[in-house]
Amino acid sequence: MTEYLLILVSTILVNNFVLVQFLGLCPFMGVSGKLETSIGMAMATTFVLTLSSLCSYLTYTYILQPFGLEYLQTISFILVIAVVVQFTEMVVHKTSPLLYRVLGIFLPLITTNCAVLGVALQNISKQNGFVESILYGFGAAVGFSFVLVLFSAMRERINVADVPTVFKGSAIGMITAGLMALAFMGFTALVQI
Amino acid sequence: MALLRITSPHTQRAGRRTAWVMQMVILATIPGIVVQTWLFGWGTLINLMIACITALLSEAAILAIRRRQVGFFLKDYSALLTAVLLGVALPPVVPWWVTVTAVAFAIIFAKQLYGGLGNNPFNPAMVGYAIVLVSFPVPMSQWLGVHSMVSAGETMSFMQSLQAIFHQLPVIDSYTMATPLDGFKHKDLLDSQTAFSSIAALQGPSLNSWLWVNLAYLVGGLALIGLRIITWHTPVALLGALLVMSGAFHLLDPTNTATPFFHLITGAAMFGAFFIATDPVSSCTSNRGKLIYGAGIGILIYIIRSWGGYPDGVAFGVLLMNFAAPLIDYYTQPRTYGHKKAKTGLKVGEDN
Amino acid sequence: MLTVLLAIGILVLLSLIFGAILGYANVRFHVEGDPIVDQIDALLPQTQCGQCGHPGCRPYAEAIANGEAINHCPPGGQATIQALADLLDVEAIPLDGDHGTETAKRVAVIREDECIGCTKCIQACPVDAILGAAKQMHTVIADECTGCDLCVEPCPVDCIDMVEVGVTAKTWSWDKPQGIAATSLNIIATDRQTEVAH
Amino acid sequence: MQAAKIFSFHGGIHPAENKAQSLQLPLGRPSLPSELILPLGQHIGQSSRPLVKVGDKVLKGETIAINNGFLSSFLHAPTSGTITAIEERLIAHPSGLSDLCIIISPDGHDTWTTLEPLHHWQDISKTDVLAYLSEMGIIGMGGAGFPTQVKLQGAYKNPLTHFIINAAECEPYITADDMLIREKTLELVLGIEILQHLVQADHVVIGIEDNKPTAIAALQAVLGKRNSKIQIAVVPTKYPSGGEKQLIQLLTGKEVPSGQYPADIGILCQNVGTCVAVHDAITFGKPLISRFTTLTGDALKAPQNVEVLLGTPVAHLLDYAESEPKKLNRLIMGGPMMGYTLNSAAVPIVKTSNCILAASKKELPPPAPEQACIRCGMCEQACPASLLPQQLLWFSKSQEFEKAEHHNLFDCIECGACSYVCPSSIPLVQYYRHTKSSIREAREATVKSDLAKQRFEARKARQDAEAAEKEAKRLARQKATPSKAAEEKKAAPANAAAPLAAAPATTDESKKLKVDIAIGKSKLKKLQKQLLEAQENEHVEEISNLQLQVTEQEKAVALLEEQLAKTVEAAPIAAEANATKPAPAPVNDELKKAKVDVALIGVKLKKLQKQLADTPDDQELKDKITTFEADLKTAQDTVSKLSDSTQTTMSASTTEPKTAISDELKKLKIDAAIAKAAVKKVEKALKKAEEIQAPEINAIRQQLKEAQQRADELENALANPATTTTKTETIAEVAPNSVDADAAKKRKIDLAIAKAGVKKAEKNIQLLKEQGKDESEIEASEWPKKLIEAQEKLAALEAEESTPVTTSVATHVEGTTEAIAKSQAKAEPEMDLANQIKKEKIAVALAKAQINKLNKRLESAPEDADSINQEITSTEQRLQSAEALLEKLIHSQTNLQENR
Repeated sequence: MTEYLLILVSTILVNNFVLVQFLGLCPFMGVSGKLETSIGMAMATTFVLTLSSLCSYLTYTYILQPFGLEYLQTISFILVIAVVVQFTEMVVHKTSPLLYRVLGIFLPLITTNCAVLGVALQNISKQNGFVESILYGFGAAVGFSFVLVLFSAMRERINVADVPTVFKGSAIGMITAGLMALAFMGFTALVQI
Repeated sequence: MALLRITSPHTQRAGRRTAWVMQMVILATIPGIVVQTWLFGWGTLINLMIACITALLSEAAILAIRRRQVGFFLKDYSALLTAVLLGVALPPVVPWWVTVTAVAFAIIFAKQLYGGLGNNPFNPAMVGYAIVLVSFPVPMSQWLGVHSMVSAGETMSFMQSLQAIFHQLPVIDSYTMATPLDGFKHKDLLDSQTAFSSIAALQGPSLNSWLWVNLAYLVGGLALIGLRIITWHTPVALLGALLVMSGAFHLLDPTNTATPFFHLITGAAMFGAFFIATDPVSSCTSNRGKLIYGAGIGILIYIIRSWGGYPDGVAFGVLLMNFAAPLIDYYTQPRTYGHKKAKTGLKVGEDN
Repeated sequence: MLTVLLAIGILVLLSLIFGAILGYANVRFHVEGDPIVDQIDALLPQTQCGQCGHPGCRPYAEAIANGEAINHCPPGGQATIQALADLLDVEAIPLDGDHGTETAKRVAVIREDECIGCTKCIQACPVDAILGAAKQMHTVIADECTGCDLCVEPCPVDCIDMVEVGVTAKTWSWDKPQGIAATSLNIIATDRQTEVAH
Repeated sequence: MQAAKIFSFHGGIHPAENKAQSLQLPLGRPSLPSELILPLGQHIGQSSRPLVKVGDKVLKGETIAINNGFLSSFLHAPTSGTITAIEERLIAHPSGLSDLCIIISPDGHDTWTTLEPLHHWQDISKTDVLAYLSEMGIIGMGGAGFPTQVKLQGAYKNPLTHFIINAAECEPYITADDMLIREKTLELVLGIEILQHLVQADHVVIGIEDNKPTAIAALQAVLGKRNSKIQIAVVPTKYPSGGEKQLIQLLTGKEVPSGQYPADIGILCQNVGTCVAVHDAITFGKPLISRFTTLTGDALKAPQNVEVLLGTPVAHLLDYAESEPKKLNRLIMGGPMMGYTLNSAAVPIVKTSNCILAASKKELPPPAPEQACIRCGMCEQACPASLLPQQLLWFSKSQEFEKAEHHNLFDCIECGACSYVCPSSIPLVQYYRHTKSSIREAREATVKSDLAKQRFEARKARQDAEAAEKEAKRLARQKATPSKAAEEKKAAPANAAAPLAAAPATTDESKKLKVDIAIGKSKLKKLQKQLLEAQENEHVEEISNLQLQVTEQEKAVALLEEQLAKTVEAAPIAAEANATKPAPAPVNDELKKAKVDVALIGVKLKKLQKQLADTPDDQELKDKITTFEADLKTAQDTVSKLSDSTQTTMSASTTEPKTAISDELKKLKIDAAIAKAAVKKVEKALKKAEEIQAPEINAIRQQLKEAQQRADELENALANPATTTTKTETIAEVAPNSVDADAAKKRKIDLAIAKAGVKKAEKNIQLLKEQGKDESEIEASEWPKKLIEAQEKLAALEAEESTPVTTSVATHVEGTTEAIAKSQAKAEPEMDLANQIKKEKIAVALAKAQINKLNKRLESAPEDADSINQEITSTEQRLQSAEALLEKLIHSQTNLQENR
């Protein structure tokens, strides 16, 4: 039990995918302009990341490993992720137009989120089990969502600030992300796994 | 008859301008500065001088580059305030370039790049502090000890301080010792009781010196509350959360944790609660928001002190909560007159 | 050789399975509609002036959805461009001068004693804001007029003026204050003018 | 009398009171100024409508403007004198803009008009009392100027728990209410009692700040003497406790829900000034013509309160209070917290002006430059509405309207407390005002663009439908042509074989004629099209040639139509003749034809109605529909009659068709629309006349009033669908007359405009001459042409004027004739005449056009001036003769109609 909790704390805070491992920076910078959209993105990512880490675990364990085709993991994970994302998008579009409106264009964007592939690959390299894989994916997603939402609320403030012209937009966003990463260094050595 | 045409109101409360607010906060740090100088020597004052000069120069330089009116913005005293807060937060004999780096980084990156006063999302002083803490951990951990405890048996003289800061005092090690928090952090496998009896930094004189420093900042902070420059919400929430956290864990595991009192009187607890966390620009807006914000810092301080990699967590706690402040603001709006409930979040179009 | 074949086989199999899933989902969960055109249309000012080169606002909305530049709408001006940029998540660009310039809000006014009642302006008006019958004097319903200029050209006697809507005590509003230390900011015009907010 | 419980509200500030200055001197009464300026919009809502004209003599208290709709108010003359102007003057408004004002020049006698107090207010109905208050021009004197009767009416929605009298007067400097309570304590209490009688609240509470001890004592004395149940609630001095919402919270602990009124939670608030005004109106019959105003500020040597007549210019009051122009730096109407600066001292005192603050620079120094917001939160502590002012500022600065609204920007009462405490001197209130108006503008723009979109789409749909219909018709015609031709061939010999006007022959003939007419018409159309094209391309010779052709073609068509009418007319006669014999066949034919007519008209009617649904404002369509409906009725009647006759072999009679009530109603609607249009037109004429200062302006105004009345009447009639048949009929009978009257009026206006036009043209020519331009230059300018045109028009109008009724009837009939011609409906006896009239009209129009054209030519080719001028004269002669003929024709037509 403690182990699972530690996985969560580790992925959310200490080894945060965005601010510590610097994965998934493109959607982090791209969709953090508005709070509403970032919340939508956060929800979509959480769902897809959890599901895809589960699916990639299954693919790896039950298809690749038995045939000794571990070296195909990257390409097959990409396949898995793409399918999960597409399928989720279609289902959500049909079943809940409201949710689809909230998630909107973010669902397909997740395909390009390297954190998703990163989680799948790290699950393999860390030799996580079934539950650990899901928790690891979920924790990573929560960590991503957490900083994304906070960052977007902050960016709304920065966007109306009197930032020098050359630093407007993404430049100041990167600086802010850097300062946030600095703040996250406070969690260093909090949990060792 | 040339009549002035402006919008209402046509009158303003006299005196309480932004510059005045900044001046008052600077003045309120004086008790703390005096105590620090008295206990740890002239280093603090020299640091302050270096910090102030660096701050003014870097602020002026950026303003000049941005072609703003340098005089107008320098007169708001905000750069000086950042310098003062950093000057007292850095160890007294830290080399001069550490101070300069910290202050310049704080002013340029944490403040002016965001557009100057009022626009910075992070507390500049804490950004400066964190950056040197992460970059130069060794000089940052060299706090002077009280003279009765260090091997030199005396405080540094003014000249010695100067030498230590600008050159390199060969015997500096004989004046320094770990802070109580540092000492407690590195007790390793000792239980609390043994640690308090065996580690030098956790002895009476060392603890007392930090008690004095914290009391001095408490006095300054209370003065600020009295002047209505800050409200009680943030400091009370911060100290309360620290108290509750440390109290709860001390009750659960008294052998390995320190008492709540220890947490409140060591490190930058009071300084952080009254001078850093209350920075209005980077903190929360509403009273409810301030309570959450303060409590968040308190909890983070305890977590980082107890389990993290750094002995004191004020800087990181403040930065992390700065990070969360805009979101907290969205969810802690006060209930407006004529509305049944307070509005939260951003749901546009919803009304009550 | 076998490994290669196996690898290819597994990949093909995976692809087939996933393709089947997606194909099924595409049929099973098919949804109609292209709401983006509606969203774009809602942002356009609906003057139906045709200055963008399209006969009306909706055609231009469709054109934007198909990739036309968003800066062809002078009546909407920079505000509309900004809104479109936000919606489509593209860079806000300045108004294209070829399609006209942004002007203050105007309405058409017919000089009624010169009107010969030819009904040409009535036919030109995209929003039916002109009243009148053949050989009868025409008049513009000012509340309905979008100020699109389309009636000016067809008038054979040039009796239509575009009149700027003036400010009265009822419609007047306070200006936006000049901002921080307005007097000291005059010299740094470049710093503020060139920036395009996001 | 017991002490009331006091609650408190969030925020608030304690600015320096500065109330003592203006209480040093007793109440002053300034002398009459040289002129009184009375803006028509002194209250919230529609501006009042002036009742007086320039030059009128008015007595003190006489109504000079009446309400203009529900949310509006009356205005009275504050003194006796002469109306010298009704014009735009600077008004007391933050924008410094002008608005329409009535200017009175006092005669110095101050003679009252006859006052009619409402003595038995306890006995008469409350509605009547409210109406009386409205006529007395009473509005809320606290600030917004909400018409009092409207507010009281609103209070009837819910049973009232509290009736609060606002005497808090929290703004610094202002002491007008304080002085009013001291001076008119009894009147105030009586006024409150009257209002309490009207609203019947559970509790009546006077809310007053504790910095007015003298006023409190005076009130207590009077209330004690009268053993009144009215409570006095003394609230601590804090700005803005005098704000309606804040005072309600102070006295009741309740909050007015956002977006609602106090009446919704059973509370009514009235200012003390309003209570006194109510008392004066009901007890003495005095309308609201004066008010208490504080004159204060360091720039005045004698700051004091004055009872001042409405309309007194501020400059007059400044003189009265001995202002020092050198010291005067800022002139504020209202208090220092919410008042607005004045551009000029020429603006008048209005019903809501409670203070004139003439401040020196030292007293109210200019604000420090704005600094960055440091989110210190002082504004939040001060905000009485518990808003987050600094957040609102950020959203306002970045134009994030949705977020600003989400943060309840519209609950801001603009009290200025946040700006007052802001350490960075940010003009927060101005940011909020700007953002609020931007949001409102954006909302309006959305509504407008939605409307435009709707209209555009409706138009497109209509055009598509029309195109589709045309296409369908074209196809149908293509199919029908061969069979029709065969039919024609068949008919031709029959025509030749039947020289007598036998019934079947008549039908055949009429058919043939119809075909001819159709062909002629299509030719005409083609020619007209060519003509139009030629006009566009400016082929001068072609135009005249084509015009000639068009006229000829028109004549031909008209001739054919005439014939047709005669033939059709002959048909019933024939039927009659045949009726004695058992001859069902011709009647059957007749019946068939009538039935076809019915069907045809019905289809057309449906189509038109559909069009009308698309464009409900199209007057032409409506006209057509009515005529069609009438035709349909006639045709149906004929059908029924004919079928009757076949059954009973009785002779068909030509009784006049009975018009259905629905038709009457429709007609009524049309009349109303016409009347409205007339009103609009007259208004426009009025404007124009005002522009050129024509002498007819007053006449036009009179007409406008009448036209408006007419329109109102008609609308009323329309609004009552439950009117009995007889009523509708009578109204319907009246309606055409009114249309005539309207038309006559219209003519008069046209005449006036034309006269003005002549005058203007003459003036301009004169001007050109004065400028030393020689004859040719003048000739080349547009003015001579315009002069001639205007003279022509004038002459024509004057000619028409002599027979205004006939012409109007003609216009009325014109639509009908046109429609009949188009629908090929059954001929009426006046068909002939109508056709002729139409023809003549066309001739007149053509002649006019030609004159225009010639004039243009004259302009472009001044060397041929002589010949062209000759042509012009001859054309003019032609025009005149045509007009004369037209007149005659119309006359005879009217006679005919009257005879029928």
